[in-house]
Amino acid sequence: MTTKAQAVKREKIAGKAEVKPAPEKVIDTTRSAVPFDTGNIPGPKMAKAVMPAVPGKMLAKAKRPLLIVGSEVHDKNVLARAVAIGKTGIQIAAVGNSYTSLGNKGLDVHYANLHALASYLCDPEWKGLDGKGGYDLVVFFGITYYYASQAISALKNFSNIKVISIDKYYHPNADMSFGNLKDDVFLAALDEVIKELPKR
Amino acid sequence: MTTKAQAVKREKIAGKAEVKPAPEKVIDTTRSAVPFDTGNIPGPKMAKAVMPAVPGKMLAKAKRPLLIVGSEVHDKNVLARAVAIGKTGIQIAAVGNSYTSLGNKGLDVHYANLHALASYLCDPEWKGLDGKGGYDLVVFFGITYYYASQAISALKNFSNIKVISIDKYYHPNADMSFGNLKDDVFLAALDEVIKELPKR
Amino acid sequence: MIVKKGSFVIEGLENVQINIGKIGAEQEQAVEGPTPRPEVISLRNWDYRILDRYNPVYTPTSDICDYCTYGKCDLTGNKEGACGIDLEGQSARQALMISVMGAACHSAHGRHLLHYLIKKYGEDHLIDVGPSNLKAPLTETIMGIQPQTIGDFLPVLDYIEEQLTQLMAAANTGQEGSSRDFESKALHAGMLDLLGMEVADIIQISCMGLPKSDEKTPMAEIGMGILDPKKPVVICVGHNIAAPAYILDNMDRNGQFDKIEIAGLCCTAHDMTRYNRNAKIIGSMSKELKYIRSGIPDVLVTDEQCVRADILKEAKKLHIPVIATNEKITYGLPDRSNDSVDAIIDDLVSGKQDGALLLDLEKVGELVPKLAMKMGPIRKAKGLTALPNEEEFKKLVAKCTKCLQCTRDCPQSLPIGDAMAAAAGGDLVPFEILHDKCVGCGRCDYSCPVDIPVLNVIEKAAQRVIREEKGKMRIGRGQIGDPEIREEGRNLVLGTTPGVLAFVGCGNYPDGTKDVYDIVEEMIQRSYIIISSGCAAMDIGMYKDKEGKTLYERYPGRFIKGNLLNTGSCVSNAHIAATTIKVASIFAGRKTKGNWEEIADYVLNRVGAVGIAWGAYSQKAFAIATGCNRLGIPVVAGPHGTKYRRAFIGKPYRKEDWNVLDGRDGSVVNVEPAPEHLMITAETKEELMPLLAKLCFRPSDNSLGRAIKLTHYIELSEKYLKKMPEDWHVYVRSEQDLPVAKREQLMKLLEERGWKIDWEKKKITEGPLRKVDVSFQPTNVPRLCKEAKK
Amino acid sequence: MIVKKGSFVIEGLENVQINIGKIGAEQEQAVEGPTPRPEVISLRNWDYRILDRYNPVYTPTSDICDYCTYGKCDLTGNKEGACGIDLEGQSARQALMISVMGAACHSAHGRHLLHYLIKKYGEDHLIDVGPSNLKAPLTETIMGIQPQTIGDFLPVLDYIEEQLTQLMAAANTGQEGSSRDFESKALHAGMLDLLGMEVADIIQISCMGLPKSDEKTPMAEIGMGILDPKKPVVICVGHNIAAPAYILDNMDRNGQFDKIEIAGLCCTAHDMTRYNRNAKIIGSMSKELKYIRSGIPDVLVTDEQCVRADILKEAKKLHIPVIATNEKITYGLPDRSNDSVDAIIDDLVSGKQDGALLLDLEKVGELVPKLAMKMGPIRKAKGLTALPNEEEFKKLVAKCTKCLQCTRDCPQSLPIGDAMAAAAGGDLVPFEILHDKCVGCGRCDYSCPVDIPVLNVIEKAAQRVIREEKGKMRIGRGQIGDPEIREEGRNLVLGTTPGVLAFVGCGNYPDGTKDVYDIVEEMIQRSYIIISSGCAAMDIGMYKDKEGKTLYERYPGRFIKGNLLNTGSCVSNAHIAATTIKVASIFAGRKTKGNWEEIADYVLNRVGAVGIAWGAYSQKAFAIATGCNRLGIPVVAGPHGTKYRRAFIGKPYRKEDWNVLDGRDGSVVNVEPAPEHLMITAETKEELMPLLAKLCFRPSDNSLGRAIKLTHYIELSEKYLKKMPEDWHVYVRSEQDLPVAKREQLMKLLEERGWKIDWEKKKITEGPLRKVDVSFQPTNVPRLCKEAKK
Ligand code: SF4
Ligand code: SF4
Ligand code: SF4
Ligand code: SF4
Ligand code: SF4
Ligand code: SF4
Ligand code: SF4
Ligand code: SF4
Repeated sequence: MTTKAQAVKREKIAGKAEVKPAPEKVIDTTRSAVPFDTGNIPGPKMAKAVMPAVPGKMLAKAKRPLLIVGSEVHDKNVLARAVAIGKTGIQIAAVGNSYTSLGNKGLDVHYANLHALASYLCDPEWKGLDGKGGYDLVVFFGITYYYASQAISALKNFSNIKVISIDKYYHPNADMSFGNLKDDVFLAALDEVIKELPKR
Repeated sequence: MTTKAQAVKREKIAGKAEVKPAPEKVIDTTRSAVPFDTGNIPGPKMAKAVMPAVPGKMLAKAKRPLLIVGSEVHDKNVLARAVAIGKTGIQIAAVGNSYTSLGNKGLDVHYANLHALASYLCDPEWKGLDGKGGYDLVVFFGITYYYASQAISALKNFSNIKVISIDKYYHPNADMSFGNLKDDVFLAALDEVIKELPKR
Repeated sequence: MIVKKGSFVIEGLENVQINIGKIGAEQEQAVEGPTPRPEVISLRNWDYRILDRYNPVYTPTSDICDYCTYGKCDLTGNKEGACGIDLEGQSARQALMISVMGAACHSAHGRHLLHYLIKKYGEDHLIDVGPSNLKAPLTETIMGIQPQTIGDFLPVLDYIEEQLTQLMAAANTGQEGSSRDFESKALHAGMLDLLGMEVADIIQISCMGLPKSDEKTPMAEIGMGILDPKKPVVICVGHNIAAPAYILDNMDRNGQFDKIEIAGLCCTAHDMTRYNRNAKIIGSMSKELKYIRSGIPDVLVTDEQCVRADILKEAKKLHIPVIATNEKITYGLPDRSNDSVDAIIDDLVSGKQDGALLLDLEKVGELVPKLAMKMGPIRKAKGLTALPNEEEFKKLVAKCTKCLQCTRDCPQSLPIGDAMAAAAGGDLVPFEILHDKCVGCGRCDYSCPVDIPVLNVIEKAAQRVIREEKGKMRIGRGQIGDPEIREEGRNLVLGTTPGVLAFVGCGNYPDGTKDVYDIVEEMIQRSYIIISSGCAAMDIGMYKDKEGKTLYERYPGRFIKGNLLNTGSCVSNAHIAATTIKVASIFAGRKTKGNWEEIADYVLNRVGAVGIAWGAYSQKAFAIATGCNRLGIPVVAGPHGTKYRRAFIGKPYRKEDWNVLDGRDGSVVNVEPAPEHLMITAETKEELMPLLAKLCFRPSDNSLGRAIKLTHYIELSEKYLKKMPEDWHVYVRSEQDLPVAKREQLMKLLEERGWKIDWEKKKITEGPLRKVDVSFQPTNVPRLCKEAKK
Repeated sequence: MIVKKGSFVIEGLENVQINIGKIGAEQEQAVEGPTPRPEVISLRNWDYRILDRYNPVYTPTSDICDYCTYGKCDLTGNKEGACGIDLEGQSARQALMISVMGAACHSAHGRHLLHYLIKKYGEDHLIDVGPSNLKAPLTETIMGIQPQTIGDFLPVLDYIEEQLTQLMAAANTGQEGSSRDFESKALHAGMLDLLGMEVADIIQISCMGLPKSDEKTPMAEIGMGILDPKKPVVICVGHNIAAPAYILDNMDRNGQFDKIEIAGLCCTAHDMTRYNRNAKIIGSMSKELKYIRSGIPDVLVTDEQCVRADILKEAKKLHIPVIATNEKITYGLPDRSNDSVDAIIDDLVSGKQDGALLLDLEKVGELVPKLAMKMGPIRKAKGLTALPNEEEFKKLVAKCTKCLQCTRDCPQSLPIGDAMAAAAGGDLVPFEILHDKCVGCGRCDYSCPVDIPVLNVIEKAAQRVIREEKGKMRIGRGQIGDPEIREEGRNLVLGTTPGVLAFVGCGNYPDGTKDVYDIVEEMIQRSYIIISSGCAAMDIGMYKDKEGKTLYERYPGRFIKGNLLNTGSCVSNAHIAATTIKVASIFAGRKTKGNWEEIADYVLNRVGAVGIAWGAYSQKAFAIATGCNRLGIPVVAGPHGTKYRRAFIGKPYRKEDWNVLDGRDGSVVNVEPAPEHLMITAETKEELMPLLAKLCFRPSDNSLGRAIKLTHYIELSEKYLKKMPEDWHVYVRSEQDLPVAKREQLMKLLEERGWKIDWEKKKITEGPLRKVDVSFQPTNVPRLCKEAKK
């Protein structure tokens, strides 16, 4: 999985396979903070590259955060982290085909179409996926790069919601993002995000 | 002159006025390396922000460098630096109305229209302002910001010539540039560039 | 004296011109609706109805505007630029521009064809599209006229061009300021696009003997592996049949079909096979660079649209002469239209010139086969190809540093480095998979810091699968004839055919061409009617089942459930949209002439048709989609579709958005969100399929229809997303709407949701949004209500 | 029986229509050149001749393309995108798009006017433009016809719209691949733009009583200080006279000119004053936001073009109702065209609605004065304005942190922070200077982190100068009549009038509006003919000399050296270009009809005319410039012009580029680079002036002309750049070409350059590029040479 991993998009998680532990080395998620797709330069405002603790703390502090996860989540290692975040009680929007991996795991997970979701998120009247109220923070990973980038572009320009990418690609349209990460660093970064979250 | 200084564009240098000496403080010309005009984001390739010694050394090393100076050079302090560089024997293209200040100073200075000059510089057959051969390095300052930016855009995309901005604005289309500088830092930076040049 | 159409002047009365025309006939053509020849503003009320429910969603690719010299203006966060436009306005303006460009493309194509066909066949050449009274549904609905001859389309094109100029003008700096009105204008452009396509296809069908609503057109061969590369090979690239027709005629006359291989790339391929059964199809636009690099073509003929900009440059490297035949694409080539064929051939064969612009199509017809016969042997002898040989290949793949640069430049972010590594280890499968997903754009070639010609390496590695790339496509049939509509219309409107799915557009798929095959196979087995056109129609024919049969061979081509229809090239798209008009007219007796709003309202509320442009890349595809939207047809694009920057997405949670009127009395009725969106994207095919099923619901569906649609919606969601849809219940009005097999189970679920069930009577007593009402007449247009009419 | 033009049908012969038209007349209109109604490709050879010498220079604003969903593609360093286009191609494609947009704007404007005028005056309304036989020079040259009635322009607009659609199509992804051919197409669009403008202005002149080639039109008042703000104020914004004409007529009928102030902003202002002398002019587009914010307007009427996108939003804040009268700009306003005037007024006065879309122009005429009479007192009573009062002002300027953010967002990078500081210290002068340089775009308002409404502060600070802003402009005259050409043509062609300088375009000046005044004053004193139109024509009239006189008051308006002409609004630009055709036709007897290449060749080589678009911002200005370029007229823009991204710049050092043919025998002659560029920019006015003088040289100049042109070139360079030009000598062919006063001195300089001088005879014996040859016939078109004709 050195790339966007189309090959594994539809792989289902093999429940029994072992989840890779986070490597022990010190990581820096602010390097290579250039749009993963070379031409994806939106304008003067581009995401601040952050270390994992930042989104972790913001998630922990947010009143009503939403984790959005997409069709690149099926890799067992990545999925395990998504589940771990979900287990802390954070609501998940499973976009694309990610529900096939995220469903039936006891999470607060809702299928959503990302494009429609972006539209709803821009509507201050929207009451959320469960009708219980809007979101103040959106965090995402595991979504087809350009697709995520376009959806976030709507939020960036037409909403007041903070958007943080914890994906392995630098996402210029988010408010904060990791740089482009190697797989092992990516997993380690997710683990560091998880560390900041309150246990449930 | 805290801004682009339209106000002084046409001021002629008052020969007798004293030229400000460079301040003694340590300067960093790589800060605020964002396009001065907010919307001036050209694409993924943007100038590397450099300290003054870099262009200085490159100028000193270049086989046939060209200094391009424009209509914002008339401030006596800025002009003094342009003259100092010119005195080291580097050829100057006086674009816009800058010849009014740069002429008659014993420099190797030629009037040129910047737009035409950009076009000629993209032509590998061009023999230079004096017919003695093409240039391998172009360094500039004192040109209306957006005008310079557009001209350099031609060089960036359609020529192989290295382009360095030593202006007080960050120029994304150059290969290297200073960040956006305050006036005193700007003058000090020019002085540091000059330090690297061989005396004549 | 037989008076014929035409003009003449009476001697001595030089100022008097007598035109014999259809003045009488025109009187029969009473306009039936309020908006014949709608101006920019005429259908704005309808547009507002759409836009109020299906809100434009903007996903800018750039936060900066550089339209004028005040700029570049930073509009981040919806700030205003120097002209006062904000990012929303600018995004809507871009939507307008893209629609106008697309519409201009098809209309300019139609204009070119019409000039040429009138010159050849005369203005009075009759329209003949097959067994239909409603010959030109879009023309009737928009223009309010019923064209009889190809000359009748002249004012239609004049109208389109006038309107497009008005719209283009509105996009200038300092013009329209409202994003809503930019969208209304974009919808206008989309409608004009449908009209332009209809003109283009009807005239070529009528004059050039293309199939006329023929459900049983023969199969054409398709694929990169179908040609005999030992023969001289002529490849035509583009969309406009005019030039290839001359070549085909010439080859026919000279009996050269066994001597020369002739095939098309992109839509020209469609029309070549429609015109002459001996033509073959290489594939969609994605194959252009790949096929040229293979070195197989000996002559390239270009016309217009979807022709790569670097064709001349690429062809030149392999000494393949390029004959440009249309003034829209001239490549800087010398205009040889007035030179002798032999002189041109000499210059091309000798390599003195790389190609020629030849606007005299008769000469094109004469020259191309001749040139191919000369070039073929020369090029084959030299073995010209861009692909590396085995040894070079090994060296190249070994060079790769896995730097990811190519992946970052690749539109599909393909894992090229991994495939290089695998190939270095002798495993070519990753490259074979990559070949299917690769759109052949060539950007990777520019990326590689160690100068690996990446695309060539991919193609070399995929030779095994390429040789097997031999499919079949049912040749484009043209329109759906009135009789077929008459037969199927009721099923469609009542919902007993679950829906019409139109697979259209280009090959910029998110995950390879096979997706389209997989989706079509799934949906056709579920009895959806599948219509197709353009590159999508080609890609559907590229794959085979275990028995070696393509979908076209497995499923018949009638407009009836479980059939697979190919209308033809991109301009044949018009017929798909027009089919919904036919349903409204033939099945429901709606008046068409000049009656766009009523027709579109009918389609939106009653015709369960959905367009799928899974790989849409072009401005044209966007214009078509926008035109379909104005006609009330929802469209889904693949994830790349977000880069069109505007979608029309409904908000099911806003109840008030889903009020319609009951045409019987004008009363306001709250209905389910159906169709939920007008233009939206999905990330993967698994997400797409249940979405399609959902978008087929319409407020007018009866119980049987609802039950069928629900079945598929639920099953597809469970199959591909592993879940029951969260909103299936909104489409239920009574227990009759529940699929019989699952009725009990579903009623339990409804009870859990708080619905009241009378378990004895097996009846839902409380819960649904509204009751079943078989004669409900949903409409969004107040004036169409009986009450209002008084 | 008097047979009139028209159509009728004979009873019982319903299929026969008899048209009485100009069939006879048409026979007189023999096409004289090879390219009537040129298609996209027809003038490509001419374009190539231009492009080979004046190479397109691209200065991209973005290295990325996002035209289609394959993108965004990074094209940095001229890489190819996924469709095969490289950055050069993409830049050229943008040039095409900009030209097409501009041309569409003017043509759509013309179409709107023609519809309206034909409805009002009939197709047979005769063209009347003043004392000219050559009534429509561009129409003749391009279409090959001589229009007599306004209806004759119908096919002209059809032609333009058809061609624009073809060009727009060519800009799609997958179409044209050659940057050179994109430019040829852009030049075609530019030509169509000139044609569209001519149609628009001729029909309004002919039908609406605008001045007809009148050198002595009266003066109109201009400026932000001219209106009496105590009266109700109606302000019309845009370009299209149709709606304002109704308002003016209505006010005329009701004798309201002393009760209501009515004035225009942007080109509508030009045409309002041309239509009715009671109308006044506020100024160019730059004044829109400023004037609205002042709160003075009580009603705003918009039509089309150069209307800020935020007008409704801004007006709403100050309770100024907006009446939109054109379907191109509808602002999302409710369409009230079918409602009663009183009902609409009620809704607007009560504030129930912010504005209305009113496409029924008679209603506009009735409504607007009534509305103004109602709104005026209400609004004045409330003292509505956006400007801060004294106290607020002080607080605001004190808040500024000098953060520079506003400067970085300002198109002119104005030193706002400094002015704030000065104002805080009581010095308003920096703000007064700033007001002149500020284009009133409002971007600074969005920038300020401490929420200072920057533009309002500027305007408040500049109240003193604004009150004094009262200039005069000579009302637009329309065409230059044939008699004037007959008189002046020779001077122009021989060079004894140093040149025609056409000041056109918009107000995006690099350093304030006064530049234009300064430049015009300098050049008119040097006997150049100054023609003007559009916003530039307004800005020229805004400044006064010490005696309080504007340039229009100081200099007469005839087409003769040292005169200052205003043709009128933007569409009157056409007449400036057309003037060069008139020179070719009337003075030199060149055939015009369908003869573009020969005419353009004549202009390029012989007519010393230069366009100056010092503040050009719009797509229209670019299209006009590109059209002028195709006609052989060089254009210079201000530094913002580099953001158009393409220029046509000559390379004087490439000798071979400056070969022309001698029409007498077809021999190749190497000439001086004249004109040196076709489209270029300058950084400041000091750089501009000598450049203008230089660009007036033509290969055909005789000695007297050369001497005059050299005088100005040298003097201007010495005056403004403090140097002798480095290339003055290339324009010298003999000592006769040297200005008498400086002859000796210049000969010495030539000697220093290595020229041989016979000092006794005071003759140059060696040095010049070529000898004097009074009957030299420079041409770039081989077929125009006598030799070739054989
Ligand atoms: S069109 Fe408007 S937003 Fe775009 S560059 Fe021009 S002024 Fe700025
Ligand atoms: S040619 Fe294929 S692999 Fe290369 S960048 Fe394009 S899509 Fe990707
Ligand atoms: S760019 Fe070249 S070296 Fe880098 S991964 Fe791709 S093929 Fe390998
Ligand atoms: S479907 Fe798309 S790529 Fe194919 S021919 Fe049509 S527009 Fe071109
Ligand atoms: S038009 Fe070409 S360069 Fe532009 S985005 Fe599309 S593929 Fe890329
Ligand atoms: S309104 Fe004036 S000062 Fe403000 S940004 Fe625009 S031009 Fe600059
Ligand atoms: S942005 Fe505001 S605070 Fe900053 S310099 Fe401008 S006016 Fe002053
Ligand atoms: S000159 Fe420019 S700003 Fe003025 S009206 Fe014409 S196009 Fe608009």
